[in-house]
Amino acid sequence: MDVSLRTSLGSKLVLAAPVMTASGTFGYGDDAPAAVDLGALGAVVTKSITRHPREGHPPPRISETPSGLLNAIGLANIGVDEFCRERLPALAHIGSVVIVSIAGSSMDEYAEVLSIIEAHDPDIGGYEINVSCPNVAEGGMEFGVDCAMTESLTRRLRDLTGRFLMVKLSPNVTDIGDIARSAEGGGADALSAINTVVGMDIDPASGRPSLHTVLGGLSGPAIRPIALACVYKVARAVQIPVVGLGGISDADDVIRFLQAGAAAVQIGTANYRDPAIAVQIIAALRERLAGMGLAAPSDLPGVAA
Amino acid sequence: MDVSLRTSLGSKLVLAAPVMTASGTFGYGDDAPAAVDLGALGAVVTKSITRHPREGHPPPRISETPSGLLNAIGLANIGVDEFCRERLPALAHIGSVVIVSIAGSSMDEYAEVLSIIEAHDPDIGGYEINVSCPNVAEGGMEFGVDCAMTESLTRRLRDLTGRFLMVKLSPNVTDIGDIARSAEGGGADALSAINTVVGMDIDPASGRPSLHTVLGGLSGPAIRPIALACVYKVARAVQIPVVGLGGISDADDVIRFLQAGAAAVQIGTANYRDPAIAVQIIAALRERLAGMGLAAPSDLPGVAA
Amino acid sequence: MTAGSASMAAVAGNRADLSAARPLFFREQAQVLSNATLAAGLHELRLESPRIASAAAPGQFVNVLVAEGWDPLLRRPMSIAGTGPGVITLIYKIIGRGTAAMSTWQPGDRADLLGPLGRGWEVPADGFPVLLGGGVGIAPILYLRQHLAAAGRTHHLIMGARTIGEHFLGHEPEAGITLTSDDGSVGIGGTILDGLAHFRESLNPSGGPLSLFGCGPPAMLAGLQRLATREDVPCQLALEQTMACGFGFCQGCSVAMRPRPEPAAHSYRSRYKLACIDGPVFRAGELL
Amino acid sequence: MTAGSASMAAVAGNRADLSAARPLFFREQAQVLSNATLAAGLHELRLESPRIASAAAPGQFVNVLVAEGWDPLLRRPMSIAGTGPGVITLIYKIIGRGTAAMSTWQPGDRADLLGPLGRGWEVPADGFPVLLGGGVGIAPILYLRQHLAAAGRTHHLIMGARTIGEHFLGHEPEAGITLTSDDGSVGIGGTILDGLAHFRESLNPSGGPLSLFGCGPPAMLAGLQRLATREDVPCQLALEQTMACGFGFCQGCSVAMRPRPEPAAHSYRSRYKLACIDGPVFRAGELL
Ligand SMILES: Cc1cc2nc3c(=O)[nH]c(=O)nc-3n(C[C@H](O)[C@H](O)[C@H](O)COP(=O)(O)OP(=O)(O)OC[C@H]3O[C@@H](n4cnc5c(N)ncnc54)[C@H](O)[C@@H]3O)c2cc1C
Ligand SMILES: Cc1cc2nc3c(=O)[nH]c(=O)nc-3n(C[C@H](O)[C@H](O)[C@H](O)COP(=O)(O)OP(=O)(O)OC[C@H]3O[C@@H](n4cnc5c(N)ncnc54)[C@H](O)[C@@H]3O)c2cc1C
Ligand SMILES: Cc1cc2nc3c(=O)[nH]c(=O)nc-3n(C[C@H](O)[C@H](O)[C@H](O)COP(=O)(O)O)c2cc1C
Ligand SMILES: Cc1cc2nc3c(=O)[nH]c(=O)nc-3n(C[C@H](O)[C@H](O)[C@H](O)COP(=O)(O)O)c2cc1C
Ligand code: FES
Ligand code: FES
Repeated sequence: MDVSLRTSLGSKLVLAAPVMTASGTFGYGDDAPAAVDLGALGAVVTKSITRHPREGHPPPRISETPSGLLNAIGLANIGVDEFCRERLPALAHIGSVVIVSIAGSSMDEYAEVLSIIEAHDPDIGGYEINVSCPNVAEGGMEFGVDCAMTESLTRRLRDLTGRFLMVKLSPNVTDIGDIARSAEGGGADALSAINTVVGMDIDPASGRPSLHTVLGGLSGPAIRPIALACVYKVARAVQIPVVGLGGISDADDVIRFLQAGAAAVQIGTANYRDPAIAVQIIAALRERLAGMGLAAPSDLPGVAA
Repeated sequence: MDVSLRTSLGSKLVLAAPVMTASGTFGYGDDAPAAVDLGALGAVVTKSITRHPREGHPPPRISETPSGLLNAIGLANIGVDEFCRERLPALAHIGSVVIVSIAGSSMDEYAEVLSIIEAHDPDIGGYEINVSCPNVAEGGMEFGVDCAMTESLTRRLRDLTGRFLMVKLSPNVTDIGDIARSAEGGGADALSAINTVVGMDIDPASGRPSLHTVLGGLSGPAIRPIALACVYKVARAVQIPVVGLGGISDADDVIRFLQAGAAAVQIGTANYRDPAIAVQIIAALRERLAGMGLAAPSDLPGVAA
Repeated sequence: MTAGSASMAAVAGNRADLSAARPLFFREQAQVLSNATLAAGLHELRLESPRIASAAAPGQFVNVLVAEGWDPLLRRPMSIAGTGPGVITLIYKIIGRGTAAMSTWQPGDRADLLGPLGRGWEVPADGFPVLLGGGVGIAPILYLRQHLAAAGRTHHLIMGARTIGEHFLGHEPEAGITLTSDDGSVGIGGTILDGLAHFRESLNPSGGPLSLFGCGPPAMLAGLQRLATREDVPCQLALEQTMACGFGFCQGCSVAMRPRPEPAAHSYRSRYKLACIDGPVFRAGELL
Repeated sequence: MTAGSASMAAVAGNRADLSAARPLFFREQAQVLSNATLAAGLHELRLESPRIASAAAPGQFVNVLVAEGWDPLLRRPMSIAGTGPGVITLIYKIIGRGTAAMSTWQPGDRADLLGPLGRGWEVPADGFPVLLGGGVGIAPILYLRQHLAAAGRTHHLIMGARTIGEHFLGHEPEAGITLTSDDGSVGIGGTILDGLAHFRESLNPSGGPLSLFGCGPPAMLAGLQRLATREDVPCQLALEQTMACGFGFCQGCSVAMRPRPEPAAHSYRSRYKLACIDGPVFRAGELL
């Protein structure tokens, strides 16, 4: 059985495979290890880019939990100017679609970052909007936990670009379906879910929090069931494609997310075990689908079936 | 160093140790295995009791995930009449404080269950209110995700009993501190956090959800960082004592929750590995505190210190 | 890590219902005596586990800890396949991470067990016992056979597998052992149900009353259940329902029951019973 | 489970900065050759790992997979303690579940490694090398010593431990080995810093220029850093920062730097550097 992994996310973006690497877990794209066959990847999502370079939070920034990883990196990144100057030119040639992740602490910052990139008329697949950032103007409340803010941020950015625009949802909300509908209403082409789950750990010997910031974001296999539930809910709430992520570590996990309603997935924390894992997962996915006698991921029956 | 584990949760309840067994993971209290030294436990929280017996959900009801357990038991329980008739008399003699967990699908149901138990003037430590139940009247929205519903349900039950009244919070909300303040405002004596996290899994081979109900509740070590963050936030939001739970599996975990601001903890999923685990954890906690040169759990420094 | 326990901690079991006696079970750090391949895909694990061995009855199971860490989280239920003085035997198939971990255990290693758990076979005084074990479902069947043999009760064993390599006994119908194989490579070609039909025709042509005991894959159990209902033959089936605890605490191992006319004492356990304390052995007639 | 990879997959490393060459690292399924106790609390693991062995330099490390399942989730970084033809040696201390799992590995088992990772020691042409290793921090120090010995460069090794049983070399100051012990049971009584003071007084009384290389517990590193700053002695320190990836992807292993006057090329990596690609070896003077 010949399996085709080609996947479109709406009309603006076609991927070689429904598997990307997740923001913050795979560098900028051009700095990926040479032996990772980037051409096999559906897309690389860059580290989130802000207006100015960010040092990130003081150490400790990471801590291991049962089947999970807590982090509070604090969006350490080179800033949009250096990104455009030193990275963007190379990104056209890495052989994979690049999706640029954008972050900010005010609507203006998001808009400015996107506009600066757009001004370079870059050869990229589009944008992912990281709305899990505290909105300084609104007293630090995250954009992504409020429907109105999500919708107006999305609309503002929508007006600035015709490219593929994906909003990445936070799971730390009462009703992720509501937020998803707001992003769809604001004009998003797709949604990705989920960003990390708020968590915390303490070193029982010292009594100190294991992260400098006390609270951090939980990722890895521990959150896979939470992510899967979010993707299932989001896929039922909206008409646009959903990209699933959260703890995906092998081809079986990819199949789980596709069946829950995702059109594609991203691999995050699993990259830390092996930077080539996403490429391996894509090969394994192809084999699994062939073994099931399916010609394409879209032939997988959904859970509702 | 002589360690005293005696713990008061406000003025109405004193526990022999700051460790209880969690609702739904340890039967009714009188049916605990004989070799579990119930007298060593701080308290036993019963399975949640509803007005009428409930069969629970069809199988499959449970499914294992990385370091976690998904369940959708559906509040299978004997109902309040049988509970009062056949269990309550025995519960006075089990040697441990018993906290009765109450659930319902309407405010009236909660109130009725509590009133029926109160009418027996039972020898119990008090009540835990499981607000993670869909409110049928309000279209299935959970009581515990809405501030106003949480407050009025708490107040309604507060008016029906002078006993210790603890509200068990759901983590599936945008701001657990808000809900905590509502329960405090409604007159709760204490809060417990957390109930299970909404999750889902799929068997990739068959494409079928691994629970009959599709969505279920995630528990176990996987959610410990999420629970710890919730306890930390709740303890900062209210003045009343907080009881922490979620993935606690050993004495180190107990110490983590106490340092995050909990006055006591509950053990849930870990009971499934060994029904005597809570008793063992209490012994280990005593040893750990002695080793740290502390006379009581309250001498543990909080994370803010 | 689970808090360490003494090597044997007596733990009295949850009662199946109010009138029943409270069964005792133990947490025992059993020593691995041997762990060997029994047949293609089947492993036999012998454990020194004196408390569990002396308390166990055919049809009961142990719940086996397979990980030191928290992944996998749950114990793995395994039927007891037989006992000797201070010893229990398990027969298992590698199907996932837990059983793969079990297969690495060496003699001298310790296995953390809870048991004996569950309600086993009831052996009625009448009816000729026919024991039917499919694949790894053979474990509780072999233990029942050991019990019947010790009691001097004649019986017949029918074992099914896909092919000869998965069998570890010989096809000796006259000595009370019928084998079946899907590919016809040994014994009766076909399923266990074909084996049973053959037994009734050739070895029990008089049609004397039988008492059936079955364990195996879902399709086999469903076939047995249909046959037993249709022909009104007493039949007990041992189920393998996913379990979180194994001793009645989690309510996770529910098994749907055939609706009964009379109101049940515990109405919340009339529609669904718990495989771990009401079973794993059920009468074919009560199952939905 | 991580998707299986061929036994050796070449993976080109992340560049430390735009101007630097991109280092190569490998994922290699290394075969355990031996795994033995070296001294009280110290284990030595020898691995056949030809790709990593031939690419490694002193001060670099490997990232070791310690679990098949997902708990623990992360690899464990371990300094390379020495290489032979096709072979690398690690020296480790059991401090938690990951290192406990490592201690169960038997000859013939496979260990899944990523490496060589990190930026190792720089050996300046001038200054007499004094190598200081405290506890398990000895590993990268021994590898550096192997390198210096092979280059025929004289040097002095100072090893610290709590007590004699934790040492595996002899106290032979004249042969270039000074031991220290907290309890005075062997060598110089006191800390590594006492050992260094003793070396400077008795073996280097002329006060010729030194070049210090240190690895060990935080208190030792802090002491060395103070001394190096105070007396302006060239000093490199190998840090053990918690890591999620080991190759520059997670930004988790940040190390706070002393503020510098000149604007850095990558301003986001001037205040914090990454232990895994900018280190684990840093100059004492650049650390905060
Ligand atoms: C009372 C009882 C007695 C049992 N006796 C035996 C026995 O004697 N010998 C034996 O080999 N096995 C027996 N089993 C089944 C055994 O418990 C499972 O094979 C084991 O739990 C699988 O663990 P794992 O980690 O290897 O696989 P997992 O990684 O947990 O599972 C791998 C795959 O198999 C599926 N699976 C897991 N458990 C079961 C199950 N019980 N039934 C069907 N599919 C399942 C999973 O959904 C998954 O798709 C018994 C089960 C019960 C409830
Ligand atoms: C570049 C580098 C090189 C290293 N080289 C060696 C080496 O050669 N030999 C060796 O034995 N160890 C070395 N380490 C440390 C080693 O990685 C840790 O000991 C190991 O990860 C512990 O894993 P574990 O699962 O046994 O313990 P865990 O269960 O992860 O931890 C147990 C306890 O130790 C603490 N801990 C974990 N890692 C560290 C750490 N890096 N520093 C301080 N405390 C920690 C944890 O917070 C926890 O409290 C090195 C670390 C780095 C970053
Ligand atoms: C160390 C780390 C850094 C991350 N940085 C970002 C980021 O900059 N922008 C973003 O949108 N998500 C970031 N994430 C979140 C991941 O992209 C992903 O949403 C999350 O980790 C869940 O997926 P996983 O379990 O596969 O890792 C980061 C995650 C980790 C672990
Ligand atoms: C099988 C199962 C059944 C549960 N039933 C109840 C219940 O009836 N009422 C309730 O308030 N919580 C119930 N819970 C939630 C637990 O009490 C606890 O809040 C949750 O599992 C998190 O703690 P843990 O990780 O220690 O298990 C149940 C949990 C499990 C796993
Ligand atoms: S397995 Fe927990 S009740 Fe049966
Ligand atoms: S450990 Fe991931 S960047 Fe250093």
